[in-house]
Amino acid sequence: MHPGIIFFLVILGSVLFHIFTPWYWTDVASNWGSMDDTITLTFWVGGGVFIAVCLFMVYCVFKFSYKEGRRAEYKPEDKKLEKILTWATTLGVAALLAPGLIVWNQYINVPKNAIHIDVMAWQWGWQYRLPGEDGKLGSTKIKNINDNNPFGIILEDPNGKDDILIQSDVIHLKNNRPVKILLRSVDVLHNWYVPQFRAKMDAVPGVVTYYWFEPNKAGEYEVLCAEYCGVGHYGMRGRVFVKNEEDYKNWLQEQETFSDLIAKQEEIEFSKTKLAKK
Amino acid sequence: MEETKKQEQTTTHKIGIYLWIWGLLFVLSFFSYMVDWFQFQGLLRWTLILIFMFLKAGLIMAFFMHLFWERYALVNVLLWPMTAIACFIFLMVAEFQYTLFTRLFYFFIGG
Amino acid sequence: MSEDNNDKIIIQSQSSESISGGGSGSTTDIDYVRPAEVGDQDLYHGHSFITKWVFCQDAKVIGVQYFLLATFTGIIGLILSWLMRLQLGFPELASFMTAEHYYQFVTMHGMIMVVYFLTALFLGGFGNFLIPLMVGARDMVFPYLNMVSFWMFFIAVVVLLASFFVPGGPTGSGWTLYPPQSILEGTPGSGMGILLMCLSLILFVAGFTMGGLNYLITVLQARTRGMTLMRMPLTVWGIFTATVLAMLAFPALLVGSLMMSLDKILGTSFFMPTILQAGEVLEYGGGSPILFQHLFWFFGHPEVYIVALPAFGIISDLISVHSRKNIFGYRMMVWAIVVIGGLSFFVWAHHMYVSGMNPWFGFFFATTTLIIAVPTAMKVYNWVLTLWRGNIRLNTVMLWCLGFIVTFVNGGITGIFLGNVTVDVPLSDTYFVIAHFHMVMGIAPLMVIMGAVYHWFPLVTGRMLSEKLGKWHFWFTFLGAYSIYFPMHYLGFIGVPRRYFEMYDSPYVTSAVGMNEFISTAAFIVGAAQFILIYNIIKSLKTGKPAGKNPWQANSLEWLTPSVPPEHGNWGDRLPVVHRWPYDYSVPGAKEDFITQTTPPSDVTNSEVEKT
Amino acid sequence: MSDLKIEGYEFKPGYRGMAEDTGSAQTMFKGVHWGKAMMWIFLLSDTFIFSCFLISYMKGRGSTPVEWPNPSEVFALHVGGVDVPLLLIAIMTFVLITSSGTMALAVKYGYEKNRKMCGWLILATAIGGLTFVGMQAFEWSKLIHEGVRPWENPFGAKQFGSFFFMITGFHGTHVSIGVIFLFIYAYKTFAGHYDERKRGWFTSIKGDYVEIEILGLYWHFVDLVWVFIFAFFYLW
Ligand code: HEA
Ligand code: HEA
Ligand code: CUA
Ligand SMILES: [Cu+2]
Repeated sequence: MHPGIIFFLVILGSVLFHIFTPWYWTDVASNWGSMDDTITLTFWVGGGVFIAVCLFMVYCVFKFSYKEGRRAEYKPEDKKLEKILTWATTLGVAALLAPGLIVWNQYINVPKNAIHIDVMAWQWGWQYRLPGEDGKLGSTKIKNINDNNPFGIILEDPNGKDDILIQSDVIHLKNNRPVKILLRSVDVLHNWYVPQFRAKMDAVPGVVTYYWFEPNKAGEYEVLCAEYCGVGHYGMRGRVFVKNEEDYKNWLQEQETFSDLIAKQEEIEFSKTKLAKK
Repeated sequence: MEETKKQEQTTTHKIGIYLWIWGLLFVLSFFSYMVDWFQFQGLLRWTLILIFMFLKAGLIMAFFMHLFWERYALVNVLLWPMTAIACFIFLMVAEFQYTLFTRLFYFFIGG
Repeated sequence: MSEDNNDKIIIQSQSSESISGGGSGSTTDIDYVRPAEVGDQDLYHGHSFITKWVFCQDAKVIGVQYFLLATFTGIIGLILSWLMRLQLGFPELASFMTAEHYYQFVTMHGMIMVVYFLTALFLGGFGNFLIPLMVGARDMVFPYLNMVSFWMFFIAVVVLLASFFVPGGPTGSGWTLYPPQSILEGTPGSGMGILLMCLSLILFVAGFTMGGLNYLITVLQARTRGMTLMRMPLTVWGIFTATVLAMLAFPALLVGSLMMSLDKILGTSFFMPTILQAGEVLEYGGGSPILFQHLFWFFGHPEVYIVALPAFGIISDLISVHSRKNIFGYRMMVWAIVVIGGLSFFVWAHHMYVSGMNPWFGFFFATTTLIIAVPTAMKVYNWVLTLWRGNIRLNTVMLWCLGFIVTFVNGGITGIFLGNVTVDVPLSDTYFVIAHFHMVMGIAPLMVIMGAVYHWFPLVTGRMLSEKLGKWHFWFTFLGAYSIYFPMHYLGFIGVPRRYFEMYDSPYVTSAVGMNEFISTAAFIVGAAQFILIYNIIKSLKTGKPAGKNPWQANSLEWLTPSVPPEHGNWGDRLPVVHRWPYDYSVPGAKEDFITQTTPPSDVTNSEVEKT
Repeated sequence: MSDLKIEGYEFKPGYRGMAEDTGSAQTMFKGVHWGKAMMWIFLLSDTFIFSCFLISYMKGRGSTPVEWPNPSEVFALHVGGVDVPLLLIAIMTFVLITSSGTMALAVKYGYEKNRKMCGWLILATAIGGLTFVGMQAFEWSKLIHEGVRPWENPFGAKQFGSFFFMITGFHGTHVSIGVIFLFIYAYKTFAGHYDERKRGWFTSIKGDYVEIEILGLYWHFVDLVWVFIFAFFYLW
C-alpha cells in the first residue's frame, strides 16, 4: 500500500475518533462552562491546523514521490509566503489567547459574596472548615494541630470560636452560590479537584492558595487529589454534595462548631479527672 | 592549538591601567563598606549598594577580565543571557511578596 | 601520556594560493576562500585498546559510546513503561506490583527517558559524532575533556541504577521531584533513593558541562574555511542551540538538587515549611516548596526544548536530503531555532499554572508560551513546504520524517491547549498532559532518532540497514505509538489524573477500563517492535549491503571524508574547504541533483542559480 | 583584544564588526583562543549557578515572616572594646581584590614572557586566596560557635544559616579550587613549561602563556561573585 494512504487513514481515524468517542467531558456542574468554551475554540482552531498541515503533507507524498530523472523545484525561500504564514499564525494564536486570558481574569478574581471554605489536606485525606455566623475563619497554626484541635485554630482568636468543623471527607455546598476554596496542607502538595467543576489548585504547605467556582447542578461528586503526594495519592478521594438552600441549612445545623468541640472535650476531661479522683 | 601565534604581540596593556583599576576597586569597596558603617537605610541604602556593586563588577569584567578590549561578538554573547536572569529575579520578587502576603493575610499564620 | 603524541597528520600550512577544494586544480577568483585563521589541531592518537576504545579521545568513538549507553538506559525506561502499563491495563496480572513500586517505576521511567536517554543521545551521541564532521573540524576542540564527559555520564548512570538496589529503592517522587513530598516518609525511596537521584543529576550536569563546552567552542571557533554559521547544516544549529540551553538551564537543576539534598541530609529548610507528619511537627520551618518548582521548571522547560531542538535540526536535514530539495526558508529555520531557544527561558511557569504561585503570573506566562508557537509553526510549515514540489524518496528515513511531522503537530497543538492558562486548569495533571508530552517528546523525537539511525548508520559502520525490516519497524512503531497516545487525550478530558496507581471505583471513569487495556496492549507491541531495530542493526553489521561513499547523495561534509567510515582526524591530511550551503539539491542546470558543500563555484559551470 | 591582526581579515569595530565576525567563517570570536572562549562560556554557566543561589536566597529571605538577623551585627568583630560591624568581611573583600590585582598583573607579565615576575605574582595571588579561605574558616567557626547552624539560627529565621553556609561555602569551594590551580600554575611557570611549550600532563596540549589568562579569568570571576555576595548577603 502507498504510505500516503496509511497516513491519510491515520488523520481520518483521528477525526472520526474525535467525533464518535464515548470518552469525553463529564457535564460541567459549575460556572466554568467558559473553560469548556475555550477548549472547544482551541479544538476548532488547533484541530483545523492539524488536519490542514497533515493533509497537505499527504498530498505532497502522493504528488511528489520519487521519479527517476525528475527535478525538484529549487526555491530557497519565498519571503511573501513566509510573511503571510507568520501573520496568519500570530493571528490564530492571538485569537486563542485572548479568551483564555479573559477567563483567567475571572478565575483569579473572586466574587464578594463567595462563602470561604478552609480545605485542609493531609496525607491522605481531606477535612473542611466553614466560617460561623460572623463569616470569618479563625486564624490557625500548624503547630497547634492535635487531637483536640484538629484544625490548629488559635484559641485566642475570637473569629475561630464559631467556625464549623467538618472532620470528614464529605462536604456539602449550596447550589448557585460561589465558594472560595482556601487550600492549605499540613504536609505535602495536594490538589482539590472535582472534574465536573473544572477548577483546581494545588494545596501547598506553608501558604494558603485559593480558587473559586459556583456549583450549579445539585448532585454528588467525587473529589480527586490531583497533585502527586506520595503512595496514597491515588486513594485520596472525597465527596461533594451540591444541595439546595434548605437541605444545605439542615446539614449545616448538624455540624459541630469549634466551641462545641472544646466544650465536649472539657466535659470528657472533667469526667476523666473526676474518675481519677474517685 | 597554536592559533594565537599570529596575534601574540598584541595582548598586553600598560601597567598603569591595572593599578588604576585596582585603586578604584579599593575605593569603591571602601564606599560600600561605609554604606553599612553609616547605617543608611531604605532607598538610599539600596541605591548606593547597587551602584557600587555594579561599578565594581563592571570594572572587574571590563579591565581585569579584558572584556573592554574584546570583540563585540563575545561581549554580546556573554551579556544577553543575563536577561533571562533579570526576568527570573523580577518574577521572584513578585513571588516572594505574594508568598509573604498569603502567610500574613489569610487565616494561616507563619510558614 | 604526552609521549604518545605522534603527529600522524601532517600539518600543512594552507596559504591562500593553494586553496580550493581537494586538489581540483582550476583555481579561479570566484573560488577564493580566506586562508586559515587557526592552525591545524594537534591530536592525541591512542595506541592501546584502552586508549583507542575505552578512554578514547576521538569524538566519533565518544559519540558511539554515548549512543550505546543512552540506548541501554532507554531500554530500561522502556521496560519500566511496560511494567506501568501492565498495572494500568491489566491490574490482575500485576499483582506483584505495589503502589510503591508503581511510583518508583513512573519516576525512574520519566527521568531516564528525558535526561539519560534523550538528552544524552541527542547531544552526547549525535552531537559528538556529527558536529566535528559537519563543521569540518578534525575533532572536538578539547578531546580530553570530551572523554571525561562521557565517563562522568557513565558514573551518573551507574549511580542512577544503583538506586534500584539500595534500601528503600529508587525515589518514587515523580520525575519532577517536588519537595516536601520527595524527601518525606510517605514517598517511596525518600531515603537513599532521592539522594542518589540528586547525586546522579549533579554528576550528569557536571559531565554534560564538559561535553557542552566542547560542542559550543567547536561550532563557534573551529569551523573549517568557508563554513560560515549560515552555511551550517540545521542539525548543527539544533544541537548547538540545545547545548546553549543546557549550559544555561542545568545550573538551576544543579542548585535545586543541591538544596534538596541539604534539606534531606542536614535538615535545612530551603523548601520545607512547618510540616506535620504522623501527628508530629518536624524540625523544618519557613521554607517554600514553590521555590523548588520555579528552579525545576527554569531548568525543565528549556530541557524539553533541549530534546526538541536537535530533533528539529536533524529532521530538517533528513527531509531535505530525501526529498532532493533544499530546505525551504533556511534562514527562517535558523532564526526560529534561535528564537525558540531564547524564548524558552521565559515560559517556565506554564507548568505551574495551578501550583499556587502568584496568580498574576498566569497572564505573563500564557502570553509568552503562545508566542513560542509562532516560530515553531514556521518550522512545521517549512518542513511540509520542503516536501512540496520535491522529489520524495519514500524510503524508511522519509517515513520516520513523515511520522515525526504528524506526531509533532499533534503534540504541539495539544501544547497550545495547555499553554493557554484557562484551558490548562481542567487539564493540568491529567492524562491529557501525559498524552501531550509523549506525543511531542516521547514519540516525535524518537521518530527523529530512528530516522537518524537509518540515515547515518552507513556513515558509522559502512553498511546499510535493511529497508524491509526498517519499514516494518516504522509502521509498528508509528501506528502503535499513535494509538497509545491519541486516545489517551480523552482520558484526560474525562478528568483521569496522572500518577494514579489505580482508579478503582470512580463513578465516572469505569468506561475507561477498556481503553486502558487497549493502550497497554499497543504499548507492549510497540516496545517489542524496537527489537526489530536491534536485530536489524546486528544483522546489518555483519551482512548489510556495503554503503560506499555518500549512499544518499547528500551534500553535507560528514559524507565527504576521504574514507568512509571516517578515521581519527576525519579529513586525512587536508581540511575541506566549504563553498556553499548544504542544501544545493536539484539546482537547475547542474549535472546531478546535488552539489556538495566542497564543490567550488568554478566546477558548477552549468548552473543558473546564483551561488549561495 | 583591540589591535589583533588576522591575515586576510579586516577587523571592524563595534556592532558592524560583530555582524561581520558572526557572519564569517572559522571563528566567531576573532582571535580568541579556544581555551579562553571555553572559560568564558563556562563562567557564563557558572554565573547562572550563582544567580540561582542568590535568587533562591532572595526568595527565601523575602517570604519568611520571621525576622531576619541583621548581618551588620552578626558579622561584627569585637575589637578594642567596640563592635566594629562587618570588619572581617571588609578585610576579606580587600584581600580578594588585592589578589585579583596581582592576578591581572601576572597575566600581563605572562604575555610579556617575563617568567619570574609572572610566577611570583601568581604565587602572591595564591597566597591571597589562601588568606581569604583562612579568614572564611575563621568566620564560619565564629558563627558556629555562636550557635548558627545550617538548620537553625538563634537570631531569627532558620534560612539565614542555611543560605549563609551554602552560598559562602560554594563560593569558598571555588576559591579553594582556584588556589590549588594557582599553585600548580605557579609551579609550571617557574619550571618554564610555558616557555618551552611543554605538553599538559593530562590533556597533552602544548603549554602557552594564554593558560594564565584563562586561569586569571576564573580568578577574577571568583572575585566578581564575591562583589555580589558582599552586596546581597552582608549589606542587605
Ligand atoms: C519535546 C518536548 C516538548 C515540547 C516540544 C513541548 C512543546 C510545548 N509544550 Fe509541553 N510539555 C513537555 C514536553 C514538551 N512540550 C513535557 C515533558 C511536559 C510535562 C512535564 C511534566 O509535568 O511531567 C509538558 C507540559 C506542558 C505544559 C504543562 C501542563 C501541565 O502540567 O499542566 C504546558 C502548558 O503550557 C505545555 C505547553 C507546550 C507548548 C505550548 C509547546 C509548544 O512549543 C508547541 C508548539 C507547536 C505547535 C503549536 C505545533 C505546530 C504549529 C502549527 C502547525 C501552527 C498552527 C498552530 C496554531 C495556530 C495553534 N507543555
Ligand atoms: C522521552 C520520553 C519518554 C518516552 C520515550 C516514554 C515512553 C513511554 N511512556 Fe512515558 N513518561 C515520560 C517520558 C517518556 N515516556 C515522562 C517524563 C513521564 C512522567 C513521569 C512522571 O509523572 O513523573 C512519563 C509517564 C508515563 C506514564 C504516566 C504514568 C502515570 O502518570 O501514572 C505512562 C502511562 O502510560 C507512560 C507510558 C509510556 C509508554 C507506554 C512508553 C513507550 O513504551 C512508548 C512506546 C515505546 C517506544 C516508541 C520505543 C522507545 C524505544 C527506546 C526507549 C529505546 C530504543 C532505542 C534504540 C534501539 C535506538 N509514561
Ligand atoms: Cu494528595 Cu495527591
Ligand atoms: Cu514547558
